[in-house]
Amino acid sequence: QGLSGKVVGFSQIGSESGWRAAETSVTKAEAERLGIDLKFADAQQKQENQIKAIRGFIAQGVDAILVAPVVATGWEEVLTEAKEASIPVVLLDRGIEAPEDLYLTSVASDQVKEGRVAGEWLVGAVGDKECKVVELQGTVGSSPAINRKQGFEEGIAGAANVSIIRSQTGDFTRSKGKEVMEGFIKAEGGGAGICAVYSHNDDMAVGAIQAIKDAGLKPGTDILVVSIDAVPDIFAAMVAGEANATVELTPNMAGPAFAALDAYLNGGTVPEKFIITESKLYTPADDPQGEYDRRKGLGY
Amino acid sequence: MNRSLRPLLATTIIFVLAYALAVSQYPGLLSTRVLGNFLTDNAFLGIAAVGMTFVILAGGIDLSVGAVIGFTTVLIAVLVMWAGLHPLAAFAVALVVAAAFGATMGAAIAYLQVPAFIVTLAGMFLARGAASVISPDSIGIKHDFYTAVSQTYLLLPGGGRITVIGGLMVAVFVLGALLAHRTRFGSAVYALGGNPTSAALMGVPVPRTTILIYTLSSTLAGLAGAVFSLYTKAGYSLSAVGVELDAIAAVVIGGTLLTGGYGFIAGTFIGVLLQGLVQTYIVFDGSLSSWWTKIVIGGLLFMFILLQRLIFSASAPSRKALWKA
Amino acid sequence: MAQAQGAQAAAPPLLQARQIGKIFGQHHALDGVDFEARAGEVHALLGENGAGKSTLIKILTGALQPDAGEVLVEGQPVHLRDPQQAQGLGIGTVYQEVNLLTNRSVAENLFLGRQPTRFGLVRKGVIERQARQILAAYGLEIDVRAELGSYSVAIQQIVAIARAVELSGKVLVLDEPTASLDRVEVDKLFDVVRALKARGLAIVFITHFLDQVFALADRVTVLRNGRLVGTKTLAGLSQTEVVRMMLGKDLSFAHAIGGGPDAETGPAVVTFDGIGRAGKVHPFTLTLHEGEVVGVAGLLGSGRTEMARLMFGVDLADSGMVRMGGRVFALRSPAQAVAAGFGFCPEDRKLDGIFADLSVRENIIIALQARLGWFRMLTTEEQVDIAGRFADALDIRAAHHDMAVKLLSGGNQQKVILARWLATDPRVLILDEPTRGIDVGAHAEIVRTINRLREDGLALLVISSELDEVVAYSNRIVVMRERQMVAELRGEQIDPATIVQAIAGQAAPDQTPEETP
Amino acid sequence: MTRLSGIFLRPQVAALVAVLLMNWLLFPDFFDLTWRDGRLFGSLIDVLNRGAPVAILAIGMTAVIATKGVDLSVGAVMAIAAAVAATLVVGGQPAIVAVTAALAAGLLCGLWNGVLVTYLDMQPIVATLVLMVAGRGLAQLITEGSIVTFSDPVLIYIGTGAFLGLPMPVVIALALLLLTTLLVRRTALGLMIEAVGVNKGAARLVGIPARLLLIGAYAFAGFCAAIAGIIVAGDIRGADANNAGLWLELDAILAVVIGGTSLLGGRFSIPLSVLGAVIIQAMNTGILISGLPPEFNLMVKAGIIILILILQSPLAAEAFARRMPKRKTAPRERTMP
Ligand SMILES: Nc1ncnc2c1ncn2[C@@H]1O[C@H](COP(=O)(O)OP(=O)(O)OP(=O)(O)O)[C@@H](O)[C@H]1O
Ligand SMILES: Nc1ncnc2c1ncn2[C@@H]1O[C@H](COP(=O)(O)OP(=O)(O)OP(=O)(O)O)[C@@H](O)[C@H]1O
Ligand SMILES: [Mg+2]
Ligand SMILES: [Mg+2]
Repeated sequence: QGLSGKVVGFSQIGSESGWRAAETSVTKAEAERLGIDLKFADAQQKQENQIKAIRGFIAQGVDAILVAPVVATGWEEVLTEAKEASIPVVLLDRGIEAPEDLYLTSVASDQVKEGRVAGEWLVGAVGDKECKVVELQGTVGSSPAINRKQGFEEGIAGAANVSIIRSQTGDFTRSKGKEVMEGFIKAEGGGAGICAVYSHNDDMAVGAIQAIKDAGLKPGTDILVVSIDAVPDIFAAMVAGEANATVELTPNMAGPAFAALDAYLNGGTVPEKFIITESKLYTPADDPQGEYDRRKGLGY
Repeated sequence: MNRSLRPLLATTIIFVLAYALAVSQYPGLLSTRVLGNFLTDNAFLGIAAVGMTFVILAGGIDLSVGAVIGFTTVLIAVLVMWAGLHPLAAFAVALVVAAAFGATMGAAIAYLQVPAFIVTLAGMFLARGAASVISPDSIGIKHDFYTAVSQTYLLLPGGGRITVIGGLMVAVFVLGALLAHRTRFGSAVYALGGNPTSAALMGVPVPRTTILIYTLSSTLAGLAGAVFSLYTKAGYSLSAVGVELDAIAAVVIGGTLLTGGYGFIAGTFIGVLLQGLVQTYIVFDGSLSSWWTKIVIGGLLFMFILLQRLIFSASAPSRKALWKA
Repeated sequence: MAQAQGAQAAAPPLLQARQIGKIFGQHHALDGVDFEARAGEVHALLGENGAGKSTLIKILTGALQPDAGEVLVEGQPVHLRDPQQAQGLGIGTVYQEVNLLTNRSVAENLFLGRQPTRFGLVRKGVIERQARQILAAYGLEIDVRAELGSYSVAIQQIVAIARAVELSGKVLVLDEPTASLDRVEVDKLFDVVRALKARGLAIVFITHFLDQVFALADRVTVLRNGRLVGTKTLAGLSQTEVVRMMLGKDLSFAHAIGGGPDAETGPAVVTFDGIGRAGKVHPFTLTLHEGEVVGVAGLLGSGRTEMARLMFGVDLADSGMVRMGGRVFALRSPAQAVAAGFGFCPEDRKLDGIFADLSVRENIIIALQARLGWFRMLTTEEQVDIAGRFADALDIRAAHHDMAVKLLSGGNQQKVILARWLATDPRVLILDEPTRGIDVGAHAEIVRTINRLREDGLALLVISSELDEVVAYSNRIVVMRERQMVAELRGEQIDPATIVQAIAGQAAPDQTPEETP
Repeated sequence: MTRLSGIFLRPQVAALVAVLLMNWLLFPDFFDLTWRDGRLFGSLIDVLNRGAPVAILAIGMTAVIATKGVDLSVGAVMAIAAAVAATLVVGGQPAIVAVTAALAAGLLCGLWNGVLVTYLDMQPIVATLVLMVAGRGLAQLITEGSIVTFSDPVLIYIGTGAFLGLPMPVVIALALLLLTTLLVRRTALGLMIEAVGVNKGAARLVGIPARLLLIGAYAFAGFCAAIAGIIVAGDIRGADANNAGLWLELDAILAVVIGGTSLLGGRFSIPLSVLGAVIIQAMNTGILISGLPPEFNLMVKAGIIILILILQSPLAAEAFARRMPKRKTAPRERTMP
């Protein structure tokens, strides 16, 4: 009878971005479809709130727990408690540093790979032309920022003609992305020296595209734009020819998670430890208008 | 009854009422497990809030505590994992660093006469920045001492646990209450919050007390950082963001006047518990969207303060006229 | 007193100032001042408002650092960094304006900084017991655990004195300690001071009440404009001579406050009809006439201030109406009162009166500006003109009118508040203790001003604890007792003796107050 | 005359000059201005443009701080205003309706704060903390957590357009600065606000409508926040309820303090607060173009703030006065901030 009637607690990080909101709404929709009683707790970006939430779920005796961990460390103790209470835990969208037996499975993307895919696309796109890249980092210290930076650097490591000349944080937001890009363009002689911008998420890329336009340049042509997440607005930009590539981070982490839980709770099947979602590359060749329409309703 | 005790009473009544209401809705909230979690989960907040209470009692404010907590966790993680120090030694180093940091801020406030709000805001940037310079990435701490601490607890009937850090928080509150209410330093703190000019004329060493207050606050924030690192077994530059606001809210809900001079350490304790209750209640409810969570937290904060004011003014002081000629 | 002096001539003074200079901005607040206080003497420090008395005291007790000169304790030069150090040397001080902590208990105020401890913990029981004992000596039986702020200014003043006395092993410094005290308390204070003197302490005493000086002091030192005029033994000195030292001239009308005026008063301006507030003031009815001064007498805490606050709409009356020029209305706010042509000098200058950080000029024009409304702003020229006019009229001593009012001496601040209301050209002026802390010259000046205002046709209500003064200008006197208007005296009845009787409630005055429901 | 020349001796001006020079050292083209497509371009213009929202917030914040209050909610109010404007235009309303509604929302938020502070007698920090927490939730409620993107030309013009060669945000900030400065200095409003800030009780006693002014100050701060919110939304062509104005209240308070207005209320200067906002933005831009790794951003910012504060502290003022003995400043009484 599937997961119908089961109580599942979901500790979400917060609602800091459109992507996060989409993940939340997809998870809620999935739960509703499966007849799950989903207990949702927003941690307002704080790990301590997530730990409190998990403890709260344990105290309520839920059947399973989903956690989108805000940071990789610090979960051992509370997950041990969950384990002692025989509540399976599934991690969403990032991994953690903890013994693997503390959670059932982790449904996540490979953030380093996302960066690498972006980097490799850029290397391919510029061929052997000299290409100076500016990078818009995510929030300093956040794991996607660290991993996507690392991945991208790996991706361009082989190409001596591609190099990062400037890197600043845009805090994953549109307005900071725009502001930082503005600064980059000024600092690099009006943008003439910049061949591409790599942004750790689409929101900052959308901001950067506006900055490029304001400076009288053509995003997508004068300056290539590559970013990660695949939110609707970046596809809108692709339709307009202003963005060149994005790597998908699917908001549907809950689908595989619920499937794994179903198999485990109803059949005792222990799922794979790491369910890696696909890091699919989208370019203007991939029907951006269709992708835009498909995603628009997901709560981004 | 002493008139200054009234806000404390008001807060206590509100907490009891709120808890009873919450339990009537979710009986699961009434368990030693939940109560034990209140202590453990809010230990770092409570410890930092004790320091904040002193600062606010003296009419100041300390916006740097969250950042100092974050910095301390990173420092401890680095000392333990990279330098191979024993955690206790690392704690000692961290406390000394935090104390020096607080003393510097206090000195700037006392001698440069820059408002505390701004000095500690700069302190917040500095501590947060220093943490991310040391290591932007989170560092897991693996050490026998950490494991041992997390496995030490007092089991309550019903499965609840009084953990080391939960106990530590209670101890800090008790010591803090003694310090505030029963020592000369405590009197000086209240004096500063009441009227700094009078305090100075009455012989309170204002600069020294100011420095000590911020030293105490930062040291306790450092201790809260140590507790946080025990709690999460990690050091992370972005941990405990915004804790200063939670601490201020706890202090104010606890009946301490932000303008200084009035309040109790015990009130802050209840303020912390009340905030923990709100969090737990929201988790038990489990139906609030991200935005409603924020609205409800804000709304409850408003309600608590409003209720407290109402109870407080309902028993408003009648001026005593006992002058016998 | 003579015998005390002979004995000490040899020993160095307990507290001494040599060639003290203090400059604020360009203003020489003190210039080459010598001062000494010997064991077993009460040394009065006199001078006009702004003469530099408080500044000298602050320097002597470490609250301010001198720009020149030195302070000596028992003949040894000391550098006093802060009041704490002075306290440690046995110098106890009551500064002008009560400087205690209203948020702490009476007991704690008495013992702050020197609480007895055990294992580092303050012994509250001991403190409270001792506090009760200490205050009993002043005839004060109050709950010492209650907040100091819950008591009247008078009680706070006594606590401040008691604290200073406890702290003073050698020297007790009192800067206008009697400003808000009644005769009874003043007598008690004097008993205490005499006892201390007998124990060989040196007492420095500042006041503007010359009779108190003559009752208590052995020597006087007079300052004028920051300079030393001289130090003299009081014995053989006359009041006129002291006043001449202070002012540099004779007081022309020689403190000549005779009986009250008996001029006919004009038509009624305003009637407070059955105004009252439960728990504060019993309903009372009072009519003020043009060209009339109504004095209000009563003991401390008899409800005079609260009556005035009701009359100005500061506190809301829960009964009664105001009748004015055919209109009947309830006062809802001071703004309304100001619009109706009232003015009000509050009793607590520091708390309710002064805008400490604003300039003297702004402090003077602010009430007028409020009355004109925000849109019609007084130009700078107008402001300068108005401030100048009223500052001159009241002889406000300020280096310039753009300086922050908090930098003025206490008496001058009081005058600024008075000037503020005169500038609004009010019809009804309510003055609550307008002469508190004001020097003799200015005192006479204010009494004259009150008389002149009356002649100009204003209706005035003046609350004052100084009976001589009330008698000097009142056409009528109402007496308050226990928050109730108990008597109304006029004509022949206006003399101190009758008033004292009415206050004490002994002989029932033949004239009852206007009926109160 | 003396006032005018006095302005140039202010530590704020010195600080701004120092920060700008530093930027110039980091980036020699910093002062270059070019004219293109009917508007000015250059880093200096960027500084003004990016600084405009905080400057506008600072204008409102100055009024609140002058009354001895503080408003922590302005960042959240920005998000609310942005959300209201964006959802309305996306819903098909004309821009004028959207802008009016957004401004009204800001005003309403400010009124709410004002009522809490005056009638419920709550302390400003907590009273506005309520809206700081709940307000962002409200904004997200309006947008349902997503970034509401729009293409309304009027809103976009407000955020990115140019008028007389200057970016619209700069024009709006300047206009607001001019209007409010005139309003408070050409009427008695300024003096009354200062009186309320210095001594609320006494202000009431002299007949100043203290409560009205207090509520007015908070309402004005809310209004300013709404303007800033609309600008920010117009700038990125979307309302980002999650991030619009996040932590900007701290920048605004900082700007006011750098501008020399005391957090204890009383004397205030709106132009200097705006100058403070420009200093902060110049500093941010400097960090951006410095090429330093972003890990150092906060430390650099802290360092510069500390430097400015030391420059402005009474201690430095005394030292300065001793150097220029013409007009000595009186030593302040020691008070705890
Ligand atoms: N901090 C200060 N800055 C500038 N001027 C000051 C300051 N303190 C005092 N003054 C000035 O010094 C002079 C002496 O003031 P002081 O308070 O000593 O007078 P006083 O003799 O005590 O007067 P009163 O009888 O009114 O109390 C006054 O003119 C006053 O304005
Ligand atoms: N500042 C104060 N703090 C506490 N109680 C006060 C204060 N002022 C007045 N009271 C109390 O209110 C009552 C009426 O006092 P009120 O001040 O009206 O009397 P008053 O006759 O004006 O005396 P005073 O000369 O002291 O002002 C008294 O019981 C008094 O104790
Ligand atoms: Mg004096
Ligand atoms: Mg009185």
